[in-house]
This record gives sequence, C-alpha cells and structure tokens, in this order.
Amino acid sequence: MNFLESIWMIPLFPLGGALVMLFFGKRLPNKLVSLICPGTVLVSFLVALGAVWQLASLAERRFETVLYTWVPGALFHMTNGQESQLQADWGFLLDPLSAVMVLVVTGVGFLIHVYSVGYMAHEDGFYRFFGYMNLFMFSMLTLVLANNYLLLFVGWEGVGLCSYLLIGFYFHKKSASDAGKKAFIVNRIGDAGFILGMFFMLATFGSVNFGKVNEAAVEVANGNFAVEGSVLMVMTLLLFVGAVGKSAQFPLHIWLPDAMEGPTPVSALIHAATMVTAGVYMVARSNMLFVLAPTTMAIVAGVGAFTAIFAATIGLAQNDIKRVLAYSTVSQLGYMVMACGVGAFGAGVFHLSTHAYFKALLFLGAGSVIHSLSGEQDMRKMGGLRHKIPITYWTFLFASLAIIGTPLFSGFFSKDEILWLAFSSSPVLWVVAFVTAGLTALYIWRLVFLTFFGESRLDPEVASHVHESPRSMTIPLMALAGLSLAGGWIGWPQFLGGSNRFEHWLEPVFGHAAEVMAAGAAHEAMHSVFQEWLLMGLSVGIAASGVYAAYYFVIKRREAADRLVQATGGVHRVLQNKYYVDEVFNAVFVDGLAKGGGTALWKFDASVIDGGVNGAAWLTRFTSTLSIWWDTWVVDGAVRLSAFMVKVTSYPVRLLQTGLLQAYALFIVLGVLIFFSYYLLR
Amino acid sequence: MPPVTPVHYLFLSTALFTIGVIGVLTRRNVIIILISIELIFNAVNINLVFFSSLFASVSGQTFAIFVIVAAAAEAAVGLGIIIALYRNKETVNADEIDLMKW
Amino acid sequence: MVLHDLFFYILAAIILGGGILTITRRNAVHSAIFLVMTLIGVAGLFLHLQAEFLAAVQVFLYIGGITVLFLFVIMLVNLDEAAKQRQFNRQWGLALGCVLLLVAELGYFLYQGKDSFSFAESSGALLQNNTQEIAMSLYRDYLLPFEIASLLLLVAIVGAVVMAKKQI
Amino acid sequence: MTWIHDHILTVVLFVPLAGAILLMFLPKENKNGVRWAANLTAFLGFLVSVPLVFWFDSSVGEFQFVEKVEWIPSIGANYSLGLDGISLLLVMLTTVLGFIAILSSWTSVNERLKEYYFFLLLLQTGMLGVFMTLDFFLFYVFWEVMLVPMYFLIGIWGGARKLYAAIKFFLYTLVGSVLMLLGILAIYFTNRDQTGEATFDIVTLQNLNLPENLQLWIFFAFFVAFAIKVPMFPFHTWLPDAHVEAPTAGSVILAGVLLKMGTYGFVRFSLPMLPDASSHPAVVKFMMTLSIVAIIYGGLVSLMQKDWKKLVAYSSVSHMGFITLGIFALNPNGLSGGILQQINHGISTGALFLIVGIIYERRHTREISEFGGLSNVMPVYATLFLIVAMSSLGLPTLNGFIGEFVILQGAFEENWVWAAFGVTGIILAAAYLLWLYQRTMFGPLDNPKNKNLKDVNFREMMTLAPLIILAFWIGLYPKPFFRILEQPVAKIVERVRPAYYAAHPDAFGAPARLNAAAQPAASLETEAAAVRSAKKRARASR
Amino acid sequence: MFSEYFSAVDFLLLKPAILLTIFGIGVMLTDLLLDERQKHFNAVTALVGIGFAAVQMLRIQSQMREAGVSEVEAFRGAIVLDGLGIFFIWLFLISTAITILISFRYLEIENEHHGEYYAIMLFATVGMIFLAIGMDLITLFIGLELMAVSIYILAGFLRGDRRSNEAAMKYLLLGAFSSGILIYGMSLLYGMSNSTNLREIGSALSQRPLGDPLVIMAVVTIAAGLFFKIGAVPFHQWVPDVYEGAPHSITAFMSVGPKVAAFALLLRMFLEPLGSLREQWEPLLIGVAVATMTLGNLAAISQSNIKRLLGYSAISHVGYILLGLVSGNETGLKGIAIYLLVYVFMNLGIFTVVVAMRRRDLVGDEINDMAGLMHKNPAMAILSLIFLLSLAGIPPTAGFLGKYFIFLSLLETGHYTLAVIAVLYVAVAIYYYFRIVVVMFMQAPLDQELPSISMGIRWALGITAAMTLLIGLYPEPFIQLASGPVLAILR
Repeated sequence: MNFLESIWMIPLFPLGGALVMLFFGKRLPNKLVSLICPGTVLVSFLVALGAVWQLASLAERRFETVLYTWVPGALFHMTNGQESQLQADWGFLLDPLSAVMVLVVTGVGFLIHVYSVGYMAHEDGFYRFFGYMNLFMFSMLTLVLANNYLLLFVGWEGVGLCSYLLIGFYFHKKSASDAGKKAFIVNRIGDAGFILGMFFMLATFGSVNFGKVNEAAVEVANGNFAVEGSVLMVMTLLLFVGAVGKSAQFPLHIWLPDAMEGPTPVSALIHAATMVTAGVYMVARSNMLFVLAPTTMAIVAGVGAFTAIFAATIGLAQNDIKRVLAYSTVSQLGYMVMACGVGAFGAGVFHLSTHAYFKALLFLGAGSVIHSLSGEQDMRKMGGLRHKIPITYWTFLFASLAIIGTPLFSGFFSKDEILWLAFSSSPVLWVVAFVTAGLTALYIWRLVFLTFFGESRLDPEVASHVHESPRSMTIPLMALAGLSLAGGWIGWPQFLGGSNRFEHWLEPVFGHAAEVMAAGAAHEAMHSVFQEWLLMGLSVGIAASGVYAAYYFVIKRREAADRLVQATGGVHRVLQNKYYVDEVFNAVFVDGLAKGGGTALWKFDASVIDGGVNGAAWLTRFTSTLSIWWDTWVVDGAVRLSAFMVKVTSYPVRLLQTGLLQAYALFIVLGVLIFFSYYLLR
Repeated sequence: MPPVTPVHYLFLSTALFTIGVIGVLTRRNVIIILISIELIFNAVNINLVFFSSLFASVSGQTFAIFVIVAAAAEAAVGLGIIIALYRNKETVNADEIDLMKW
Repeated sequence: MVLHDLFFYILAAIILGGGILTITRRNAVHSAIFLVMTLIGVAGLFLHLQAEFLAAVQVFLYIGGITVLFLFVIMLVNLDEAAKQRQFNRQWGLALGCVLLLVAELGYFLYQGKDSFSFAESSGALLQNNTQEIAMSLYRDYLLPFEIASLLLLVAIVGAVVMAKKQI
Repeated sequence: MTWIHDHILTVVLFVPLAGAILLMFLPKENKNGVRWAANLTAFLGFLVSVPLVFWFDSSVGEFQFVEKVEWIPSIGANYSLGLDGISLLLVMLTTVLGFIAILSSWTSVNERLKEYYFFLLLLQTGMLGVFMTLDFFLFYVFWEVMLVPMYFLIGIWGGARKLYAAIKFFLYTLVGSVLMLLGILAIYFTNRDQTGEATFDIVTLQNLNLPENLQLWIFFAFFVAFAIKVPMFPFHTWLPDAHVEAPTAGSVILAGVLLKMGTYGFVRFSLPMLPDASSHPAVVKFMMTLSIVAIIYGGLVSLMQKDWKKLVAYSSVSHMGFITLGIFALNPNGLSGGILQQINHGISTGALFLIVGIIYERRHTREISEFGGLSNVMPVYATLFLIVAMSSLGLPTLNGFIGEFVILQGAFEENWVWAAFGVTGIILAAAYLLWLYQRTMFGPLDNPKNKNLKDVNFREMMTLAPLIILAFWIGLYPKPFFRILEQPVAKIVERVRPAYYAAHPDAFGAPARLNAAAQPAASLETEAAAVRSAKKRARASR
Repeated sequence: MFSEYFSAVDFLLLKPAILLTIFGIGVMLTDLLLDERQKHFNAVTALVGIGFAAVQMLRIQSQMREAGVSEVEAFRGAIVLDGLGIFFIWLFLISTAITILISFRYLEIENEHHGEYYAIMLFATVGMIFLAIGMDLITLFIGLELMAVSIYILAGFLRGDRRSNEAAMKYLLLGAFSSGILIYGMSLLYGMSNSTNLREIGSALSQRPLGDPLVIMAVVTIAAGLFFKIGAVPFHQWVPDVYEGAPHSITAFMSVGPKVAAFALLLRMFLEPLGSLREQWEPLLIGVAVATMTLGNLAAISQSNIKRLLGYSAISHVGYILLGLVSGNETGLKGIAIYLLVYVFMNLGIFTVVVAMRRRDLVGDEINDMAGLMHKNPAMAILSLIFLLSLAGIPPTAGFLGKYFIFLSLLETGHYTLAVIAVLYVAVAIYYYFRIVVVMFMQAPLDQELPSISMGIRWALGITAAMTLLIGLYPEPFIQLASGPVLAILR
C-alpha cells in the first residue's frame, strides 16, 4: 500500500468523524462515539506512520501531492514587473518537518482523545465535544500537511475556530465563552498580519507554494533574484505577527491563559501540544525567508526570549493549576520561538515535539487531579495527593522532570540544544533562557509540591470523593510519561555520544537556512565540547536549585514564602495580575471596542494603570460612538436637514398663498415687474 | 404743449391701463374690480384704434370690436358669479373671499 | 394741427380723470358713472381717430349695455353697507408702490421705444366709409372670429343665467 | 427545445411576473393556496434558470443567450437581453435567493398575503431584468421598477418605523437613479453625435470613447446612483433603516440582491464605459478611500449595535466595502474577487438575515440583550448560525474567505496600504460576529421567554441549506466561479487599463522593493497618462 | 358671392367645431325634455357629439393624407390645421370625453345635474380647438375667451357651494385681468406689424432691431398672460385655489383640457411670432420654469387636500414642460408633445379617483379620505398607484417617457444645471405623491363608505390606466404620433 499517495486522506478521517458527529451525533450512544472519534485519529496516525516510513526511503525525502486547484486567481504583476498567476492548490506536502508535526499531532492527539473518553464521560454534549475535537484534528492536519501558505491558513483558521468552540464548550459559563471569543479575536489580529505577509510573498515571489517560495528564497540567497531587504523584513515580520498570535507570544499571549476555561483535554491538545505550536511550525516552515531577514530574526529571538522569561515569572505567582501550566506553555513556546530566532529551527522543532509530550502530560495529569477533586483547580486547596492518586502522581512527576530538563528526560535534550545554540548566537539570550530554566523549575515544582506533597488542604467534602481516574485516562498518561522520558533520545547530541538523528532528519528542510546562517555569522562559533558540558552543567544546576527553592518555600518553610510575598508585595501583585497585560488589552480592545457602554470594569488599581490606558480605551470607545454619532447626525443629519429644509420651505411657500385674489393679482404684477426689471438691468 | 405723437397715444393707453391695474389691486369691492378690468380693456382699445388709424387699416378696429365683445361676455358672467357669491356669502368684498388658501 | 392736438389732450384728460375717479369713488354707483365718463372720452378719441363706427359701438354697447349691467348688479347687492366699509384693501400701499415702479419702467420703455417705432405708413389718410370697411373686415377677413364671438356671447348668456338664477 | 434555448432569458425573466399576475386571480381567503402558488412559482423560476448554468460557455467572452427585439426604434431602445459571466452569477443568485426569500415567509407573513407575494415576485422580475438587460434604457426601467415593490414590502410588512424606512429607501435610491439617468442620456447623445446612431445598446456604448472631463462628470452621476445602492460610506444610512424595518424576506432580497445592483453597475457601466474616469488616479484613490472607510466604519458601528438585525445591516456596509475595494483595484484579481464577493455576500448576509428572521418570528424582538444561551434550546439553530457567521467573517473553506483574499490580493497589487487597511475589516468582522454569537447563543439561558423556543423546523432548514451548501462550495472549490468570471473580467481590465496585459520586461529585471508597493499605483497613473495621450493623438489626427 | 371669399375647405375644417356646437345647443334643448332621473342622457348626447367630431377629424386627416398636404389653411389664414393642431384637437376631444364620463355620477351626487354643464363643456372644447389651430391674433383671442368664460362658469357650477363660488370669482377676476395684460401685448404686436396674422407678425418682428423696447414690452406682457393661463410661477396662484374650489370633475377637466390648450397657444405664440426673439425670452423662461418646479414641488409637500396637492403638482409639471421649450430643439418639443399626451391620461386618471371619492356625505377631497382604499377597492388603489408613479415619472409608466425627452433635450442643448435640478425634483415629487400611496395602501379605512363608482368612472379609469401603461411600455407609436406636431412647428 502506498501511504505516501494517500496522505491527503490523513486529515479526512477526522473530518469524517466530525461530520458523523454533526449529523448523527445526537442519536449515537456515547460508547459508539468514543469508538469512532479516537478511532479516526488512530487511523490517521497509522496512515501517517506508514507515510513517514515510506518517506524516509525517498531520496529527497519530500513528497507533494495536489488534489485540485483551489483558488485559481487571475493574472497579476509582481513588484518586479513580472507576470504571475494567483494560484493556491488544495495540495499536501510531506517532508521531514511535516512528518514530525503530523506524527506528533496524530500521536498525541490520539492519546488525548482516548483520555477524553474518560474525562468527558459525564458531560452533556459528549458527541459535540468529540465532533469539535475531530474537526480540530482535521484542521491541524491540514495545517501541517499543506503545501502552501494559503492552505496552511485554512488549517490555521480552522484550528482557531475549533479552539473557539472548544474553549466555549461550557458555553453557559460566561467566562468560557468570553475566553473563546477572546482567543479567536486575538488570533485574528495575528491572522491579519499573516495574510498581509502572504500578499507580500505573492507580490515578491509570485506564489504561496512552499516549494516555490523556498526555491525563490534560495535564489535570493544566491543573488540570482533581486529583492530589497526591507521587503523581506516586512514580509517575515508580518508572518511572524501571525505566529505571535497563534503561538501566544508577547503581547498577543493573553488569550492562552484564558483559554484554560475549556475542558482540560482541550487545553492539553490544543493549547499545549498542537495548535499553539503552529506558529513555531510556520516560522520553521518559512526558515529560508526568515534567515534572509536578519532584523526579523533578531526580533523573533528577542520576542521569544522575552516571552519565555516574562511568562515564567507570571507562572510563579499563579494559584490555579491550569493557569500555571498555561503560562508555562507560553514560556516554553518562547523558547521555541527564540530557537527559531537564532536560526536553530531544528532545535525549535525538536523542543516542540518533546514539549508536546510532557506538556500534554502535565495538562492531562492536572486534568486527572481536577477530575479526581471534582473540579477543584486552586492549588492552595490541594496537597498530599501523591498517595491518593498514585498513577497520576508518578506520571506527573515524569513530566515535571522532563520540563525542567533533568538529564536523560526528553526535555533535557531539546532545551539544552536551544540553550547551547542561543549561547552561540548571543550570550544575553542565553542568560535569559538560563534564568527562565531556573524559574521553570521553581514554578513547576512549586506546583508539584503544592499538589502532591505536604498535608492535605482539601475541602472535607471534596476529600471524601478523591479517587484515581479511570483506565481510559491513566493509560494515555502512562504512554505520555514514556514519551516524556524517551521522546528526546532521538535527538541525542553528538557530544554525548549520540548522532542527533533528529537534526539530520530535518536537514533537507533547514539545510539551506543553516548555510545562510553560517555564511552570515561574522565569527565561526567555537564548537567547544567543554563549553557544551559547562553550559549543560549550569542548566542542570539551576534547574536543581529551582527545585530546591520550590521545596524550601512550599514544604520546608512555608512562612518564608509568605514573607517573601509580603516583602515584595508590589512585585507579587504585578505578577499575579500577569503584568496587567490583560487589563490593558481588555481596556483597549475588548472593553474599549466592544463593551462601549462599559460598566466599571476596571478591576485593577487606577494608580497602576496610567491614564494612557484609560485614554486609549476611551479613544476606541469614542471612535465607535463617534461613528454612530456621525451616522445619525452628520450623514443622516445632512439628509434629514435637506428633507427638513424641503419641508420647512414648504410652509413659507404655502404662506404666499393667502387666498386673497388681489394678492394674487399683485403677484402677477410683480411677475411682470420682475420681467421688465430683468430686461432693464440686463 | 408738445405736438401729439404716437408715443402720446401709447402713454395715454398705458396710463389708463395702469389706472385699471391699480383699481384691480387695491379696491375691495369686487364689482369695482370688474369695472377696473373694463378700464384695462379700454386702454387696449385705444391702442388698437390708434394703430388702426395709423396704418389706415381697419383690422385694428375690428379687433377692438372683439375686445368689446369679450369684455361684455366677461362682465356678464362675472356679474352672474358675483350675484351667486353674494347670495351665499352676503359680501362683495374681495378680501373676504378667502375660504381657500395656503 | 394745434386744434387736433388740443382735442387729444382734452380727451386724454377726460379719460384719465374719469379712470382715476372710477377707482377712487367710495360709492360703486359713482364709480360706474365715472366709468361712463371714461368710456365717453374713449369714444371721443375714437371719433378723433376717425373710427366712427367703433365710437358708436362704444357708446351703444359699452355705455348702453355693459355699464347698465353693472349698475343693475350694484343695485342688486347691498349698496349702502358696502359704501360704509373700508374701500381699499390692506395691500394698497404695496400695490401702489409696485404699480408705480411698473409705470416707471413702462414709461422708460416707451420713451426708449419712441425712436425705434417706425411710422412709415402713417399716411394720415382718412378712412373713407369706415362702416363699410369694418363690415368687409368683419365678414370677410374675420368671419370666423365673428362666428366664435357669437358662441362666446351665447355662453356668456347661458352662464350669466346659470350663475344668477336660484334654481335652474 | 431550441425555442427555449433561444428565449431562455425571457422565460427566466417573466416566470415570476406571470406567477405574480396569476396570483392576483386566486381567492384571498385561501391562504395556503396563495402560499403554494407563490412558492411553486418561485421554485419554477429557479428551475428554469438552472439550464443557464449548463448552457453557458465560459470560454466565450461575449454575451450569450442574446435576445434582441425592437422596442422603441425611434430612440434606439431595444428589448435586448444577454448574459456574460458576471451577470450569470448574479442571475443565479437572484433566482436562488428569490425562492429562498419566498419560502422563508411561509409562516412569518400572515397579512395581505396575496399582495405580499405579488410584490416579491414582481421584485424578482425587476431584479432579474437589471442583471440581464443589454439595453441601457431597459436597464433604467428595470432599475426603477424594483423600487416600488421593495417600497411596499418595507412599508406594509415592515416593523415599527416602516413608513420612514420605506420612503427613505425610495428617496435615496431615486435621487441616485435620476442622476444616473442623466449620465445615461449624456452617454447616449454623445454616442449619437459621434456615430450618428441613436442606440442604448450596452455593448456598443461600452466601446465608446468619451472625452475625459465628460467621463468624469458621468462617472460622478453614476457614482452617486451606484454608491447609494451599494451603499458606500457616506450614503449608507438608508440601509440600516431599511433592513431593520423590512420583513425577513425583504431583508434577504435587499442585502442579497439589491445591493449588488450598485456594484454590478460599477462593473458593467462605470468601468467599461468610462475607462478614463475610472482609472483616473484621483478617482481610484477616492473610491478606495471610501471603500476602506466603509470597511472599518461598518465594522466599528456593527460592534456597537444592540439590535441584531441592525448589526447585520451594518456588517453589510463593511462587506460591500470589500467589494468596491476589489472592483476599483482595477486588476483581474480585484475585479473577479469583487464580483465573487458579491455572490458571497448575497449568500452569507442573506443567510444571516434568515437566521435573524427565524428568531424574530419566535420572539418578535431583535434586541440582542433579550437573548442568551440559545444554544441550549436551539442547538441546530446555533450550529447553522455558527456556519453562517463563519462564512460571513471569512473563515477559510467558506465562501467569504475566498472573495476577501482575492480582493485584498488585488488591492495589494495596487497599493499595500489599501490591503493593510482592508485586513482590519477581517479582524473587526470576527469581533462583532463572534460577540454577537456569544451574546445570543452562549451564556446562561436566563430569559424565561427563551426557555421554550422551538428549534428550526424542516422548512427553515431548507431555506438555509442551499446557502450553506453554496458557501462550502465556493469555499472549497471556487474554480468554476472564477472560470466563469475570467473572460468578462479580462475584457473589463483590458478596457480600463489597456496596458495591463501588455508584455512586461522580463522577470528578475527590476529589484523588488518595499516602496515598490507604491510603484504599481504610480504605474497606474503613468499607464493612464499614456493611454490618455494616445487617445488625444488619435483624436487630433481625426 | 360667398365662394368668392370662402371655399369648401374652410367649412370642412370647421366641421368638428360646428358639430360640437350643434350638439352643445342640442344638449341644452333636449335637457328641457328630460326629467331629473334621465339627465345622464345629456352625457350620452355630449359623448355622441364628441364622437361625431372625432369622426370628422378622422375624415379630415384622411383627406389631408390623400391630398398629400401636411397643413391646411382656411378662412384667409385665420386658422391653419397642421400636425400640431390635429394632435392637440385629439387631446381636447379625449379630455372632454373622459371628463364627461366621470361627471354624471358626480353631478347626481352634487344635485346639480344640468344639461348646461355638458353644453358649456362642449363650447369650451370648441374654444380650445381654435386655440390649437388659430393662426390669427383675433381668432386666438376670441377662442381663448370662449374657453376661459366657459371654464369660469363651470368652476362656479355648484352655485350653492361657497368654495365653488369663490373659485369661480377668483378665476374670473384674475383670468380677466391676465387677459387684459395679454391683449395689451397683442395690441402692441399688431402695432408693430400692422397685421393680426401670426406668421406676418413673426416676419415683421424679425425685422426689428435687437432689444427694441416695444418688443420687450410685447414679449413681457404676452408671456405674463400666457404664463397665467398655464399656471406658471409667479402667475400660478389661482391654480390651487381654483382646483380646490371647482367641482371635482371640472378640476379634472381644467387640469388637462384648458391647460393643454393654453400650452398650444403658448407654443404658437413663442414659436411663430416670437420665434425669432428666442434669446430675449429664453432666460425669462428658464427662470419661470425653475421657479415653477421649485414652488410647485415644495408647496405640494405640506398639502392635506388632495385637489390642492394635485394643483401644485400640476404647477410643477408646467415647469417640466416649459423646460422642453427652453431647450427648444426637436427632442424638447417632442418631449412637450409627449408630456402633454401622457399628462392628459395620468392626470385625468388620478382625478377620476378623486371624483370617485365624492360620496353622498363626504366631499372626499382630503387625502385622508382615501385611507384604506386598498381594502375597499384594490383595483382602484392599484390604478391610482400607477397614475401617481406616472406623475412622478417612474418607469415603466408613461410619465417617465415625457420626462425622458425633456431631460435628454436639456442635455443636448447644454443646460446641465437645469437638468440636474429637474431630475432632483423628481425625488421631491415622489415624496408627496407617496403620501397618497401611504394613505391608500398602509392605513386602515376611516369609514366603510365605498367609493362611488359608475360605469363612466370604470371606463375612464380603464382607459386612462391602459394608456398610461401602454405609453410607458410600448411608446413607439406615440412617439411617432408626437413627432408630427414637432415637424409641423419646425417645418
């Protein structure tokens, strides 16, 4: 069987599942639903596995298939005056990069589907949930398998929609539907950038096909195709805006923590493992363009690094278990983006895949905790759970070890590579990443200690119901735990005796970019084994100290933590309120634009938020009101005024009609008089 | 006294015409308005007859006869209407005939 | 020729004086009487212009017919009361102003036109046999208007009757 | 069969009218009979239009199915009909929406049924005529004909301020159309002076070369008429009123078809007949600015609406802004996108109005604050609404995206700033539609009046189904639509910018620059200038 | 001796008028024999008279065709029957016939059903005919007087009704006054040319120097007199009052027959004797036309009496028609002819509806009296809609066609501003016409009284509506018909 030829079917299986759910879901028993939906994903996974297997044996490790011409636009002129045809195919591309993505997406996706069977067993709208999940899988697979930017954009928007639907799954909860809407709209801001980026691409290269754009970019690098640097910069920056929205980078990260309002499997699948990595994927996919624009690369790296540390600090002060994980996700995405920014696309994608395992596991574990605690999410009301839910505890432990980069765990390899490459690019980035690593260890282990260690702080009511999750949930946990441990071995670095097969696997995709980077680098990076060992040691060290700090503050000296909080009251409040970014955004966009009439929504100190924010919000509201005002008074008013004038003049005109015949006669005489005067004065 | 020229005749007729117009415009009594209109017609007749004699052709005089006929017809009908109006409204004042206006 | 001119001035004075009195008299009967004066003046002018037939028509038809008709109606409607009321309407000032302005303009135009008005055919030849000429004109050149005029008079009669009668 | 083939347009055009006249003879009391008759007529109207799709040859750029009968020979007006790709799409949209509109009124209208259906069917004929006719005089006749039934539809079956809305609609449109009449007459008699032939034939007039300043004047006259109809930014205020007050079917037709007449007018008349004016840089800048203002402004105002229907109405302003943006990009992508977007807007907004109509029929209110949590009681409705909303906000795989993307690409080609502003419209669309969706469908179901709402029934589903299928079709496989549009669009571009298809210096010549984005606009100017001077020379030599 | 001066042709041309006169007198005579309930027989007699006249017209036309002449002169040039004359005579016959159709039921309701009514209407028609074909100042003047005096009487025909009295009074006094002004101008024309024949006057005037004050005086006075007759601003003020006060059927008649006749006279005067002075009177005409459109449309907006409203609407139509004369080219004159043709039908149509509104206890001339007409009599409501649309000039009704030619002619002659003003007033017009539509279609009936419909009203409605639609939908033959008069004028 030729799996390569049938890669176009990979997204279709889940789509089929989704359609079945849409049309018949209501009438199907839950059992059947829980068979069909994970089943379709499994089939996709198997087909993908087969296809990747066959891909590996292809010489150029690249396979493209076109179903049909999707958007057959018309002729247009590129900026260099050449003619081109606007065309986008409904076509699929399997190359090493998309192979990694498709396997991660279908694999992790399948596990999460299985998990959801147990997790969502008692929810209303079971079929609806799985319908959305399958629809999501369809979109995500379209995204990663697309052979052009426009089709990628289909998946891109599709996942956004599913995210909207799934976050808003508990639609009767206002916070949930708010969060869904916020996610979609914030993403749309990014999308706008993405679309514009595509237009620049079309205008410059005449195509949106990955292969063609890549080829053209290579030509640019070779100096055969003249493109002004600023064009490339603007193009890549706009594409990056899209990535910022989707991958929740500062300042568009705000939607992701709120997205935790959705069911936990959703958080695991969409907001940790797959969808949010789409941005990273897209940047990696456009690696050739990005490396041609050094300024963009610097901005990308900067944004990534900043987001990493920024989100990590926020993660420190959160008490909601899922929110901690959410900020952790933002932070880890920052790592990946930073990796891309320094040209380490391979490392970024590597971290993407390992992160998918352990972060999904963390979320699922958290879900399992929440499930067992009947929905409790506040870590301050947990504690000592390690004996009550052992499987969850142990798997969670694995994930926690992986995320902080414990040697031999998957996170160790990917994170270490990023740190190393960051160092070789810019020590400042390394410092930031290094500190973030410590913070990561701190907040994740704070979470672990608060949840599983110490004395129980549970409500008695809740405590009586604590139970381990069903098998459908624990088995995926165990599988993911295995991946968290072993998933990174594929990228065992050379200095540790490995061959970094992962890097080599991606070679065909990132090779050209690497050459360009290498050519552009002013000084040849010193590839010293010693340095690598040193850096590795340092990062393990800071992770360990982070864990210890967590232990110290949470278990050993609780009051020290309180004192610390009090001592740094302002800072803590800022952190707990996520630097008020949300408030600013809310004020400016969401409230400002949408809730024009805004009741007192300011939940934060007016002293903290300066008048500027207020002003901005007021301004948006004002414009909106002004628009309406303009409509009613100026545009309509002008019309009404003329109507009014017509009516008003009607009355004086009527008043001329006095009903007195001699007045009429006088008018006749006047008429004659005017006539004569006209001739007299002519 | 300047010798009489055709312009004198025209001035005369215009003056009579004007008097008629003033009568129409200012008098309240409908009958007098009608009489003023007769003055206007007479002004026209002066013109016509003068031209007729000027051109030594009688068509002007014939025209004047028709004007007189028309004036007579209008006077007859007008007076009939005045009577009808008077019967209903008990007035012949023009400024009281303002049932319909605006 | 002076006599000729004098006649004109006298007749003009009669005509205009009668006209002014006609429209200024309080009593409608007086107005009608002064109308007769004007009409006689006009008839005189016709004679002066050698339009004997028309002068006769003026006297018979106008003075003898129309004016009497006016007098009838004046008698018919409430004469005394009308005479006691205000005789001029409220707009008379305005109207007079307008008319005077108009007169000024008309005068100006006439004065301007006196040169452009050509009198080539002003032979001054006497129209011999005025009545016969008019008859020929009326029954030959203007037969059709004459016939229509008869219809007009019929309509006027019917109309006057219809209007004035209480019940048809 | 050949007779049908030769006269298919006449048949399509007059089936609704014939039905309307037949309807007059039905007894008023037999309400269901009237309903059946009207629905059958409308369906028949749709059926007879189906062969058009199959018989249409998209490889031919000329008008097809042409019928021409002398009508008023002394002024050169003919009864002449014909279709090209542009009008084919709009005619099909009209027949589909016409039927859907009539079907959607089955239960929502109970008073004066006969008149109601009569006016709807009459309107249908008027609209079809506008899109089919190849005679300018006839065009004007149809253009005005459809005002009257629409006036009555709003004025009799409308909401609280129906009279105001109806007369406002009428007057606005009339002011525009009388000015257009002057423009038509000016073109007509200039042509007569130039060629000695008095004709209103659109094909002939499209090849007319008018002096540029006259073109500008006529363009302005046409602009007022079409811009009011579209409606473009400062002329849009009749639209919310008319939409809000109109009955559902009226809104569907109004948004779905009537607004398209304005954009159709631009494409069919302004561009080919007044190429110099249309491509005049100042005019293009003016039109683009108005379009962008409409896009953003419509979006912003939509955000603030408290009335469900008014929101949808203002969203139309925004969406129509995209269409004019595409048209006045004056390149193949912009134009074909603009035309396709007309169809898309008809589908999406038509469906949105149906959605509003369904709930209005149940609750008799459109205050958004009255609703909330409807997903609980009306899950199917919620799903349909979601799809429709997504199609309207331009989600890929649905129709809206294709149109907007191609339009923006076209606009981008001329000036990237235009596209950048246009893109903000997409964000705003997401904002107002999702917020609307959230406020109505999500949240707790706390209004007791909403507790017992019935979900959509079969008939209502049938009104929406064709639109949703079309939305997916265009979203997933728009190729047939683009193919139909290819030839006519190429013709228009060739007419407006003769240099566009001319050979260009070979590739890799000039380097691509960022400020090259401004370059195409400049090249548009130089192109226009070149064409103008060429024409002047030709005139001088003559 | 007679044949020395007159020929058979003279009497042939006169036959329609003679027949109308005979039947008019006949009606008055037979009226004496009829008792109260048989009065409608008078209407039949009058209609037969018109029918005979029409037959005569057809015969005259066929004889002219046979002889291959387009113009026949009679009575030593006093009348000339050309295309224009024929066209107008037909309009007069149609107007009178339709007015008679709508009259008898109305007069019964008013209790004023007399033979004189029909007789005078026929005599008025005779007057109009001479206005249309007269080529001599005296003929025209006396024809005008015949028509005018007849209308004075008809306007006051409801002698018991104060409004009717008042209307007749105002119309008579103002009419006579304006006749005085007009005849003063005519006397000057005679003075300048020593002739009463229009063509001779024309050639004499064209000899005179430009800007001759006497010519200006003549132009102004004649224009003032004529503008009064057609009801143009500022000589229009009698129109609303007289329209309101006159009997409904007479308002209908006045709004078409005499008005068209006045236009015939105006066209004759402006194109024959004053034709060479176009640049003298064109600015005058533009000013008057614009003022007329403006005032007519504006004042109509706030009217509540439908007859008054239609009066103002009639004024605004006068403005449009004058614009055709302003441009004065072939299209413009053709536009005037078509406009008048269309105007006769649509205006009579809408007035027929007004007449039908007169019920036993209801004058029926308030707009609100039409409330709910759609419920009471849908056919009548829909026909009214057609008339109103036509009056506003919305295609495919006939009214559009008239406006079409006027607008086109304005553009052709470069009067762009005028054209824009004119088209914009269409929108204003629709505003007040649609007030009537709103009342008829969208309001509930105020009472249960059905409109009074007779056979005559049915026929009248049918004919006028059919023509309004037919001219709109298939105008070709009517355009051809109207081209005749234009050729006649332009020669």
